[in-house]
Amino acid sequence: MNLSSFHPALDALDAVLVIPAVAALVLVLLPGYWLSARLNVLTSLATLLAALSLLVERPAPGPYLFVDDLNITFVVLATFVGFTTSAFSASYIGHELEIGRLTPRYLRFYHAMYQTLMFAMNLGLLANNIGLMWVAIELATLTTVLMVGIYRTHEAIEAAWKYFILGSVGIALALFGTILVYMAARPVLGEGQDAMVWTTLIEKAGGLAPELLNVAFVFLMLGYGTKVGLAPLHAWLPDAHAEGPTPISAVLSGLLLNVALYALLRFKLLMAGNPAAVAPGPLMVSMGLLSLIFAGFMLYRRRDIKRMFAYSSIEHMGLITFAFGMGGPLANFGGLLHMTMHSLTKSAIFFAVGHIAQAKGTQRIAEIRGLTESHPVLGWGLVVGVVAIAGLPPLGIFMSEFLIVSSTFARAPLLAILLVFGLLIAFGALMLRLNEVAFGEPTGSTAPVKASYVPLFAHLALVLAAGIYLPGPLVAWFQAVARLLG
Amino acid sequence: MNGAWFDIAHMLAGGLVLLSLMLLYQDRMFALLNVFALHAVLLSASVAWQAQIQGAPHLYITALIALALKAVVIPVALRRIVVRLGIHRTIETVVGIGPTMLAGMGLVALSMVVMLKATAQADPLAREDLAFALSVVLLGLLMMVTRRNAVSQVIGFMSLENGLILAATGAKGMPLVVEISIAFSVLIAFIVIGVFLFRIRERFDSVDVSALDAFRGERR
Amino acid sequence: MPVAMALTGVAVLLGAGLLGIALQRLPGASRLVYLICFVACLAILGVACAELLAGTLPAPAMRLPVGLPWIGAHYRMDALSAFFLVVVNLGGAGASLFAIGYGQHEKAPGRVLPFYPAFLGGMNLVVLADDAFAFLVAWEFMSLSSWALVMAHHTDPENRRAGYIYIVMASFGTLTLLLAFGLLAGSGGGYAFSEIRSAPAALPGVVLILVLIGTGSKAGLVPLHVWLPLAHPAAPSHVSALMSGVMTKVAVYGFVRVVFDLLGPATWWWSILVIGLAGITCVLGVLSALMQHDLKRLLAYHTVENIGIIFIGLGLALAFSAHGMQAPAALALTAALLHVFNHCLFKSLLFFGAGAVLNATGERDMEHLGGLIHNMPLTAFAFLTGCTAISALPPLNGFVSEWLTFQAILLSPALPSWGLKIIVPAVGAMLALSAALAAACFVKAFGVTFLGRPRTPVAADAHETDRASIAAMFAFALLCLLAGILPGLFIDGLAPVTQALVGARMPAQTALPWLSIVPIAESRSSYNGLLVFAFIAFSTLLTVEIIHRFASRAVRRGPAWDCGFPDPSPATQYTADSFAQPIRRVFGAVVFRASERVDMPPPGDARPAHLSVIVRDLVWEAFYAPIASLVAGSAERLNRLQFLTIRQYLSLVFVALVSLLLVVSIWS
Amino acid sequence: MRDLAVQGAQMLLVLVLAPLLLGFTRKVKARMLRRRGPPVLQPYRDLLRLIRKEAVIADNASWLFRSGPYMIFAATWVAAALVPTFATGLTFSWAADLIAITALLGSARFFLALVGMDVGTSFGGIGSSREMMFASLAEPAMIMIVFTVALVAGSTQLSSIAHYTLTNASLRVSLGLALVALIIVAIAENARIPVDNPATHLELTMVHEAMVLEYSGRHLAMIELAAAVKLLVYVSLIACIFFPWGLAPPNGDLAAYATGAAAYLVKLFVGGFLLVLFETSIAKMRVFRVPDFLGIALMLGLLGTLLLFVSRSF
Repeated sequence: MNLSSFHPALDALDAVLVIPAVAALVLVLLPGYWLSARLNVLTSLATLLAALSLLVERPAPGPYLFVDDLNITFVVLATFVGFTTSAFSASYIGHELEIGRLTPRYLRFYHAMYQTLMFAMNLGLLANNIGLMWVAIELATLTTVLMVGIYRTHEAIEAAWKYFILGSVGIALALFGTILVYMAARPVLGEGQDAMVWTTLIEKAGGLAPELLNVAFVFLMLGYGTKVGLAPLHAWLPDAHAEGPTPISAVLSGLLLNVALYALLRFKLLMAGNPAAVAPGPLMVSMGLLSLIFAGFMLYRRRDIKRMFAYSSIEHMGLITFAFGMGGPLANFGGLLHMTMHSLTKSAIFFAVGHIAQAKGTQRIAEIRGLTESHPVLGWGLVVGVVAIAGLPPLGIFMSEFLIVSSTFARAPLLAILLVFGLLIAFGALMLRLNEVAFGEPTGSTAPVKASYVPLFAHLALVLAAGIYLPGPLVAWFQAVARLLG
Repeated sequence: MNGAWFDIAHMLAGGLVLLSLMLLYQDRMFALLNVFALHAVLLSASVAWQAQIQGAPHLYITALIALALKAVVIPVALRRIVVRLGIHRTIETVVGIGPTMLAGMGLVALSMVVMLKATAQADPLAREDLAFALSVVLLGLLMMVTRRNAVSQVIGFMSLENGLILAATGAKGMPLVVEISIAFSVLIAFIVIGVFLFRIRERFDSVDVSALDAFRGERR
Repeated sequence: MPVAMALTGVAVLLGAGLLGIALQRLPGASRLVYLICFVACLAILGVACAELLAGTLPAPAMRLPVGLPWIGAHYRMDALSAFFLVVVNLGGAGASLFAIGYGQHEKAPGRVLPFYPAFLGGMNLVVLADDAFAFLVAWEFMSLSSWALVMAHHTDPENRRAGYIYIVMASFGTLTLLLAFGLLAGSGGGYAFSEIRSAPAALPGVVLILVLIGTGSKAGLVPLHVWLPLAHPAAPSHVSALMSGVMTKVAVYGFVRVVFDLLGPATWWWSILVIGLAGITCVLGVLSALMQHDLKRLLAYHTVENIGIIFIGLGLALAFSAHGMQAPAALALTAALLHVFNHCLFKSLLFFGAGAVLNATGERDMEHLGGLIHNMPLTAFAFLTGCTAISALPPLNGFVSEWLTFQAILLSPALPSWGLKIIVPAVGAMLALSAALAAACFVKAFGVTFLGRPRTPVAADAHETDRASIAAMFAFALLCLLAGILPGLFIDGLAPVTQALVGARMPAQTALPWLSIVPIAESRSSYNGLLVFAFIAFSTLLTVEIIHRFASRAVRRGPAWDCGFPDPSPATQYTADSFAQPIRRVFGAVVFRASERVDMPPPGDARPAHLSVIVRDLVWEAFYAPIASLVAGSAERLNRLQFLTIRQYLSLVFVALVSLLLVVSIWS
Repeated sequence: MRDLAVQGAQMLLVLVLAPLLLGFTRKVKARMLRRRGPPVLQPYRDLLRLIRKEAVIADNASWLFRSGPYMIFAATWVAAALVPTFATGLTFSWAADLIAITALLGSARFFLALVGMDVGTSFGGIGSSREMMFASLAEPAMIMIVFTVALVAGSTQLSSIAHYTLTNASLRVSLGLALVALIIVAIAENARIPVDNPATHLELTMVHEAMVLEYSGRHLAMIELAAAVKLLVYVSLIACIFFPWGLAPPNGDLAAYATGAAAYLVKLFVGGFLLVLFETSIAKMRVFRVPDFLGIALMLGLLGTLLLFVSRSF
């Protein structure tokens, strides 16, 4: 009789995966929009609670799953945003159903896929085995591909197709990298399981064959970097965000990118653990900077509001990658904080944008004007969100950008100046569009829209709170993670 | 004894690279499909051989999948697609065959350099395997990049993936190989279905959704 | 515990902002909110004044557990911040008092009420902040809230453009300051000002340039001033008063704080940079003001000019302290800070007046005004006082600070470095020139707006503005007079500041007989505003008395003579543009490439002749237009990447992969 | 007490002498033009007559229009009272230095230009705008002159400057430049030929007269008197700065004061004579050549200052 299997925390760990998986199966069978939407929210909540319980009670690492400071951060963030997004999608999808853009059949599929995605992401985050992690991330990609194409318009299918092809190639590269890591580890850890298990890999990181690791990192960087949406591998991201249902855009920006980033970070740790291997920092820094500046310029010419914010996601992912590439306690802390803040803010923005697009009946920026006049709550919500994402105080992103920029400037002035340049370019574009969209004479329908403001303002409130006051435990925890990241 | 095993494995892997190069200079659709079928057969052979010398029976499954799916089902399916969609039988290339071949040579050389340098202390079998696998992967990617035609891009992707399977099986004692190969088969199935579904005649980008609803038995 | 009290005041202000959100629909809301702001500002003002005069500063710092976790937010009140608190809250109280009346007429109070108190709070926090993070948060918060206020009347596309340029420039400035603090704090992240003081900054020269850009872009130094004349007029008038009269001063505070306090010993070439820029700013600001016929924009350009005057003083102080001449440094610094105070007074007053006019006529364009002195005598009187003060005419306060600046310039031949020897007299000439031009400009502003005959019906039936506004204007007018005739008091109030920053102070002024002021020694120079004022008053009264005793009292009203051919049409009056025409011909041809085209119909042709004037903004053309086109161009070029085929995207990946592999193969 | 008396005497003196100087210049000018010219005391008569006449005021004139003349006159008068004419170290001389005196004259001009625009006639506008344009060049020139002098004498106090010139008088390049510049400024400020013609009402040429066009009666008298005092101020400034000989020392005895007054009279008449000589020898300029004329003054002043900055020995 093995008592440890009844250890509550272990149950929690399993629960984080089991709940969504089961829910997915149930949702496939469950007809009726009302019930399934509720169930979707409930299961997301349950998953969130399970994830939170992991904070207090942490199980010992197993061969397949494990929990440490780093991935618990991601898991909690993912489950939380997953929960709020499910709440948002409940009202959003309701509207889509009314206007007949989606049919009940597809909704059943949609909710099932949503939970599958949750499951896949949690699995990817909690996996203690690089192979398993790879499988999970591929699964997540496939599900999102299907959801992006769910509207079955020409553009949607095209976006999904593009996403699918580029994603598959990324996956392939990532797999090759994984295999190389295994090869590098095998001489040290012997054949079989151990050579693919994180906890052992990290312990023996110093002993792995450095040259192999270098090659492996190239493949992993490109493979998972495709998922993160780093330029020049970003091509799938804007269309996928623009054409899919808005809740999915929120999940993509808020979560999936983070999961891929998490994978990158893991392998960065592995590289950093091996003095003989080439330092991963410069590569991440340069790709991050490239994405940041590139996305900043791309923001100017956008006509579709969701696509614009998708580019802004690329920009911020670049910034986060940059921060982690720089390393050091300040930059890492800034990177973590920025990632959290970005997930919250960007999903909040997509909540707002989703309702706005429904209210105005279009996603074209040119046809959306004077929101603060026509739909004050949504309009000001969008304004706050954009102000936050643009990195203005007192909202949280300012703090992280402050840390990243100032700590960088003391170490590599030139990089910091490039960074500031990119930030300024992006800022100009965002504000330009905000000016047109939120202010001026309103155009289009001014009819009030039935919207759920709770998730939107919950996120914004969190971002604001974080910008003003970070609770001590959170700080200590982030600092621990930052130290972990070196 | 060991030497003989090694030579055979080496030969099989090398043959894969050779076939990838051959894939590169095919300019007829059906010829391409045939060569790819051969590619898959060779892969399954090498996988089986690995299973034999590593004494890892589960690899036989992988070999079987490769044989069944890639050597038989998919080429046939693609052939039917080509016929059904009336795709040009000739393959239009971005850069000419000659330059592509040169580039392919260069890639093979590159992967040799990278891998042989990287895996100095790994056992020779793994080294060769990895080097060949990498070149197969790169050649597959090169094919996807230099061919305008959707079907040949699918083929390119599949040969790339063959390279991965080769690497995975070459990595002695690597867990999850079977699962991974299955996952990849699913992926490829998706792609082929997609090509068929979206009536992708020429370029990957030219998706044609008009058939979609008809296919799903719905009317807008 | 003064800091705690001040922070409480700030908290009250922020609370008032929330109240504004909650109550925006209610009719009495604006009155209430502005009243709260008024009281809060007065309270903070009282605290700061008491601390400054009591000389108990610096008060112990306070650390709140907000902001950067492991640092917290430090707040502290030393002499400098106390003085600027006085400026901020004096301006704030005045603006709030004015707004109690003016705010009633606001069309969309929901877009002003929440942000106005936040704006005030932000400025207070900047002045109180004692670590880099708290400082920057407050700084950017100030920009953000003022941006929202600029966007209050967002339906006008001009205002939207103004708001956009403003927020981008503000964020640019913040980022440069961020870089500056990054250098000051070092990689260890010692963001608290106390740590920065203790650790010498790497590359102080770079820090100075960054800070000059960062604070200059907020204060409106040429060529970073372009947003200012757009944004300040766009906001509601009481906000314009705050932005022009107070926010630019907060920027000056930022400069003084970093350069004189945190950065450590100065180098002489810094001062050349500052003085040169400041001189250009003076002249360009006032000349641009002369070219305007929008009353509020004219005032905004004058803010640019006065910022130039202030920075001349600061630059001189830098030069002197760089050469260890502390007494002159104290003089120059005092001149600059006194001008900060004075400018806050009269610029707010003038914007109040402009607001009253806008409120009474709905016009900002002087060409549509005129003759308001008849219907709005009180406003006219207050506005005239402001004009006299800003034109640096005795016995009002503007003159005192400019006089002190001149005295500081007269001490500068003692400076050893040659660059300064050349540049300082030139800048002195620029200062004198801008003073004279300012007088001309305000003759134009007052003459065209308030004097003459009404040019439009709205101007003809304007009405006097409400009591609260009048009260605010007269309070500030009175302060202008007081600061003009009793400058000694204010100078002595500044003594602790200069003592703390340059280690010296001007001789105690209140001790002198007759309350006259003396920069260095009485034999050199002295000025007695009180006496001059008394003198003028006395002789005026005497003259009036005598005249009315002996002269005939008879007065006959008649039509204007106008050399014999009077024209009833008010269109024959001199307009703002025609008034500025001679000066435009003298200076404009060079500075603005100004050109006039006269389209004179041939004899017998009935159509009216037409005169068109083209005035170009060379700064914009030289700096901003290229940047804008560059960004647009590269965005356009990069945008092609949005429309590639999948194969092309794949080839991007492929190229990336191969090149990285090459790197790896070569590297190891 | 005695100081106050001296100060009062000074104020009275300038008031009394100003019209006399005006009359003198007119007389001399007429003589030079082979005319008889009005009697020297004519200005007094004009003033008295104006004072006795009723004032005709335009219908739309404001309170500023009526109170303006008094302010203008007062400001000018105070400025005059602060310039040492026959004695240095007056009681209130330290109440305002040279810069302040310049600024006082500036405020007089400020109000003059304003009242010029009050009635809203085209001529008033012309006068004001041109006057301010001249001023915008004349004032900086004046400040530069002040700089030059102050840097030489080490003080902006007129008494100290005069004392310096008296004690160590020596020919200095910069002082020469300053003198020329000051003369140019004085001519411009007092609306004399070649900048403006005090004797004409020919519309397009007049500047000063255009501003006061609407005035009559006692108001006009005030303005005329102010103009006269202003002329006196500039002459006495030149006298006090560059030719302070004969000035009575601080709290000297009566004899000193007497000699001072006598010397002052002589200086006035010489100054007036030279002014007229200059005026009659050249023609009036077009308005837009005046800036060049004043620009010379500005350049001279700046040059003088620069020389002093670069080396103290000039």
